[in-house]
Amino acid sequence: MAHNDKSKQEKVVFVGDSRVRRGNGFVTPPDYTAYPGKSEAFIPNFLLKEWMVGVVVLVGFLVLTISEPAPLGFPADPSASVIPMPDWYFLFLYQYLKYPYASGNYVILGTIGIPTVAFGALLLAPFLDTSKERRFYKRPIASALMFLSLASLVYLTNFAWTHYKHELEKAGVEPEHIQREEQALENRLAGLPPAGSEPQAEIAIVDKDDPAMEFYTKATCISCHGADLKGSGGPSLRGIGDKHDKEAILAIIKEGYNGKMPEMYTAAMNAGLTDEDVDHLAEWLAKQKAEAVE
Amino acid sequence: MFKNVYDWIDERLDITPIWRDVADHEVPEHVNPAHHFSAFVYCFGGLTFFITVIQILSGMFLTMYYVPDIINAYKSVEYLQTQVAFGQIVRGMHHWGASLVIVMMFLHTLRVFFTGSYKAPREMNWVVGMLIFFVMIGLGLTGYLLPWDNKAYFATKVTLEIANSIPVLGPVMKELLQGGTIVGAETLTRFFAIHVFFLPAVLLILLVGHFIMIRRQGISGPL
Amino acid sequence: MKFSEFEAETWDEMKKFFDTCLLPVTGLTGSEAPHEAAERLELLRDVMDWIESPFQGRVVTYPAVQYGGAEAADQINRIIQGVRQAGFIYVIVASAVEELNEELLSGVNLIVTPQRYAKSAGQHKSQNPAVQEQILRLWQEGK
Amino acid sequence: MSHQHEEHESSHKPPVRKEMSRRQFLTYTLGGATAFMVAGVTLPMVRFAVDPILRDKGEGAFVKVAEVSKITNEPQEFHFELKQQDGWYLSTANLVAWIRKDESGNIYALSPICKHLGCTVGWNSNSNFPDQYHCPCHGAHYTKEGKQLAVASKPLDEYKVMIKDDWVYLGEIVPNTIVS
Repeated sequence: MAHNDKSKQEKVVFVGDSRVRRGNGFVTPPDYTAYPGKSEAFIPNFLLKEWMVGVVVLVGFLVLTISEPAPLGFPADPSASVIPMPDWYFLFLYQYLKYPYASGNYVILGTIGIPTVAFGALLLAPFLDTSKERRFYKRPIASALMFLSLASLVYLTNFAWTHYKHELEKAGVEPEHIQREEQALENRLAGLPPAGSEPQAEIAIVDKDDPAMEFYTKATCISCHGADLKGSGGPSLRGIGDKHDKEAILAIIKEGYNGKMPEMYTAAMNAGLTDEDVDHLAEWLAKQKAEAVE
Repeated sequence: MFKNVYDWIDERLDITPIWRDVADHEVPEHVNPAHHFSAFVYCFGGLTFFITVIQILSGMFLTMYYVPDIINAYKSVEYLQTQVAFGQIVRGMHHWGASLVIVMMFLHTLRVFFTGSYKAPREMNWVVGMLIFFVMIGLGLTGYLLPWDNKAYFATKVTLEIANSIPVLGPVMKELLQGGTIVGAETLTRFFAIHVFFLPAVLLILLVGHFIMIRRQGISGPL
Repeated sequence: MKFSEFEAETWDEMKKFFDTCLLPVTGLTGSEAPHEAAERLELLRDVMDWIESPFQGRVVTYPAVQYGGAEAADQINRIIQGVRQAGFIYVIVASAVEELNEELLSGVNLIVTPQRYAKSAGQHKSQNPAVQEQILRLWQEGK
Repeated sequence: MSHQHEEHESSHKPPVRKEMSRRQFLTYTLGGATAFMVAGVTLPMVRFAVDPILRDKGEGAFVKVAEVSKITNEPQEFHFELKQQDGWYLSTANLVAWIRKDESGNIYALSPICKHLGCTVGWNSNSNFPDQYHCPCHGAHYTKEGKQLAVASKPLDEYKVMIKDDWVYLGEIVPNTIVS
């Protein structure tokens, strides 16, 4: 860029807008001059102090995001039985609405009455507390009201949270995001791909037209484990050979499995299967392995 | 290098008064933690703004992967959190940022209240501040539903039920927020639009107003 | 191609290429349990796959006749006459009902059932050389 | 121009270590703090945004089909399952390819989907069209390289081929490049 001579350059004149009153340079808010005190230049002195606080908060914040992953439960399912809990900053309202004089036939009081008065007062505080006095200990009414609402906030939130924890234990249910994290951990230990990557590749049925397929239908296993062994009601039997061997499967047919599955041996018998058929069925199920099919 | 570029621009646009006016103001003694540490309470406003910036940035980046429909919402959140590098960090920032910004804003509100800084001539600034408070709560409420997991679904159902119990306006408001008769596909896309476009727009306008007033009127004097 | 994949305008010029109609017959009696009905349909779907995937450019699959086995034979024959009037030269019936054979279904060119061709199923799901061969011979004779 | 002149002159005097003024120190630290805050916030986000280009492609799009040794001049039919992972969508396509080694030795794979109306073509499946791909539906036939000879208007599509430690990997289907 040619270094043109500065002097010849035409001086840029900033044309003021006639309607805008020309301000007298910087806006010097009256307060500072009234309080000479030890004031400090903002840039770079005070800004540096302020940003030291910013840096500390940022480090804490990032450590928090790294150590505590954001919770994620299971996909929304309207028929799921979940104890509904709003976010923590709504708990006080949530708990407050459970009280008799805030619900039932007093619901108007509960939803409009008191909250509107409370938040309305907070919104219009400068017009309600109009004295010149600013020190809180010299403004008993305003400060008392605020302390009262702070106390009730803390009490209601705490009460709602402990009640929720109590209900969880009573129902013996674990919050979903913890369940999901445990499952993800188990999957990772068992070496399965993490959830959300490829859903489990479909394990194919090993020799599909084996006569055992008829036993499987006759003995009514099909009604819980599905026509394609993918499970309907009962768990999927695809790749069951990886989990249980023949004897274990025979035992399961004879005695049932951890309380959920009843014993199916008698059902098989009166469906006309012989003991040898059931044995063959168990053997065929034991062959259902994930990598066996090539 | 920067000096010359700055001078070159300044000659043409006279930008110095603009940022001088914003940044070059004396910091009085009673708000300076260096003089008496109790003045640290004056930091909460700045921190709230800092975290709001983080929320807006992390929110924007999340929308690169998030899909606001009921089939894909959960899968997209699970995908971005488990498959994409730093996904867990960015979603964590947005999640924890949400709670932190409400805490900081609450502390800021308390500081202004107990130092009586809402007294004349700063009444308007307090009212704008409270409106910002409600907008932030609204952002929290709508944002909570977006991952579309069970906790979010049922919490929103409860909140809309509460809104429904308001005598005259209730059912109308509930139907409007739900975008229909049930909490479903319409609710999610509607909450997404409110959370990503409407409320942030209102928030930014209010924040600009809040900052202009604080610049114009300066910090309230010592107690 | 499925019947639903054709528009009115495109059908006129495609007509001369698609001269074979596949009519699935599920043969449900209604007394099946839900999963059994599902299983029957799945069985029939595999059979239809043998025909549909290799001959996608010449076979049109029509909506299935769900209920009625051997006793519905004359009704199925009327359907087959109807299909011929629609302009199809060859009609193949994919049926999950073993009893439906050539005597009962007079107007049909080929009947494909799981039992008849199960043995020759290729090791890949959509492949059955015997069925393909039958259809090729059917088309060659017809030419 | 005057600028260089001064520098030249001062180099004679012994270099005096300039003390850093308080203001300079504050500005530098302020710059450092700002840089940390900006980086601390935006770096994870930027990495999060550019992840698609840094993600290890791996040969997700390719799938191992057959050993190179098994490929002959005569086209052979190979069945394989191509898994495409698109975000959180997983699609598994059961595909068929006719793989062949041409005279100059490079390997190519054709897709058997007839370009006319989509029937599956067979190699050498019709006596009066020896050593050609023949479509059973309407008699379209193609040369060994997939060049269309009748009925069809375009040559047979081709699979992307990748040879890695003497295994043939097939990728997505692309229009024919051998014949043009």
